Amino acid sequence: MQLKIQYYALMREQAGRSDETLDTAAATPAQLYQELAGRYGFTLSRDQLKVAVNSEFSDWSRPLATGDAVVFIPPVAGG
Amino acid sequence: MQLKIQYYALMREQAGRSDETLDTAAATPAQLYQELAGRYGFTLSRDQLKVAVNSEFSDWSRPLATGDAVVFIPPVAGG
Amino acid sequence: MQFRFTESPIDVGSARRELQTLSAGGYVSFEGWVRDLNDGQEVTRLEYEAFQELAVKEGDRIVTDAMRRFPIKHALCIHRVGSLGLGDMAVWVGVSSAHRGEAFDACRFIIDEVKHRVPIWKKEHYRNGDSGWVNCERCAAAPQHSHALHTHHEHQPHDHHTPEHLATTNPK
Amino acid sequence: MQFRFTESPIDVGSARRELQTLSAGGYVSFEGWVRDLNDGQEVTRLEYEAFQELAVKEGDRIVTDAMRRFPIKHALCIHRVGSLGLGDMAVWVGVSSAHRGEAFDACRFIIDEVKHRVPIWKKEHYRNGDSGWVNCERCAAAPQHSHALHTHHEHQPHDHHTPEHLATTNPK
Repeated sequence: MQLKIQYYALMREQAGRSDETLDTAAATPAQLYQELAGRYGFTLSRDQLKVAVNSEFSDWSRPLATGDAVVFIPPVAGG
Repeated sequence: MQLKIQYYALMREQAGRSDETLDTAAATPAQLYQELAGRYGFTLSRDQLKVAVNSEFSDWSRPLATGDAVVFIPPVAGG
Repeated sequence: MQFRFTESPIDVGSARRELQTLSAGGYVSFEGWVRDLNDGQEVTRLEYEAFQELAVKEGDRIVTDAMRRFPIKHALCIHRVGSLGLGDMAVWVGVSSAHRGEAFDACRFIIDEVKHRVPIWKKEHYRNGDSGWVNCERCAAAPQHSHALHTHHEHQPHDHHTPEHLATTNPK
Repeated sequence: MQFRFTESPIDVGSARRELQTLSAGGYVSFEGWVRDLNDGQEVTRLEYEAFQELAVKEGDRIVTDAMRRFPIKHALCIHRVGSLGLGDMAVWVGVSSAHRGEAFDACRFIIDEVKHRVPIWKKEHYRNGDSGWVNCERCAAAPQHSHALHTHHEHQPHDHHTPEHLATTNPK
């Protein structure tokens, strides 16, 4: 399954990229995060993040479909 | 005793003047207001007003001295 | 002077610059605008007048009090006097502080106290040709009901101005 | 759109004009300024970035929510992204309403929610050469203490975004 991932802020720096298109067997955002955290050594634990799929906040257990765009959201700090 | 009186807002309109210098026997702002209310028919009762003497808020029973400047202060409406 | 009057339109850009400091992370401002309806009456214009000598002292006391109550950096209030049309700005309050909560609290405190305590009056002119001094006309219409009407007014006796104030300001 | 991003300085004059209406008697604005000190560290500049596609939706939901909760006339929030220096304005919120109380409440509600919910991040650069993503670096330094550190963060799970949101926005 092909997914599009975008990275922001600390996670962009730790991944060394802003986005990528990935072939993965991860069925949910939770599984995808586990896979990517292993690859990039993300220091933020999953309970510190939110996740968005196709530009809307999502559940970690939502089933992913090919073509979905996934964004992990570190603690925000606007204003 | 000579006092200087200034009038504002509704009281200016009812007195028909902005200020005047008055010879009076009134010993306190309370007595002065009674005298002027009789002369000009002020519609505001004394408990709706504050009074200032020499540009500071004052007690109604403060003794007045010649040359004092007295201002009666109708309900305010700034902003 | 942290409280001022102006007879021309309030220059917000220049007033705001007086509050800027690199240690401030938040800025809150309030503007009072002349609106077209008050108490169900269609307003066409307003006239503001003030007992300026006392008003600037009382306004300064309010801002000084706000700076003592809230950990803010700067605060300023400018009130316009004269004839104002619909949409015109009658009053501006600005506050800067390290954190935003205090700026909100202080700004609200200042405008509440200014409306309550500072000797400024406004006369509304209505579309039907009538006019009236706000907070005064109903007193005038029915002075015998003044106590009942008082709940509708912002004018209340104050403990702030007991005679100890006079001790320092009265040369007598 | 009641929530917008800009890469250039926020034009307050033009934003404020969008809120003007003759039925509004009060206007409250908040500005967030880059200050020289945060958590005891001397800041020299900031970089803001946002997940804009989601951020504008979430920002719009906040302003819409404010208009539902408070009887206000208009509200708008503009957030800057990119590199900012000391004293620069990072965010602006403006609210107009008939009476001032609601404008204060709504303005504060909007900035609180924006800081809490909208996917925007800032990296602080310090005089000593260090830099860090605000609310992230301490998590990163000691992820095993993340629960204890959470009390220090503004980032909390939200009930706002349960899957019913997705039903309308996800074409799947």
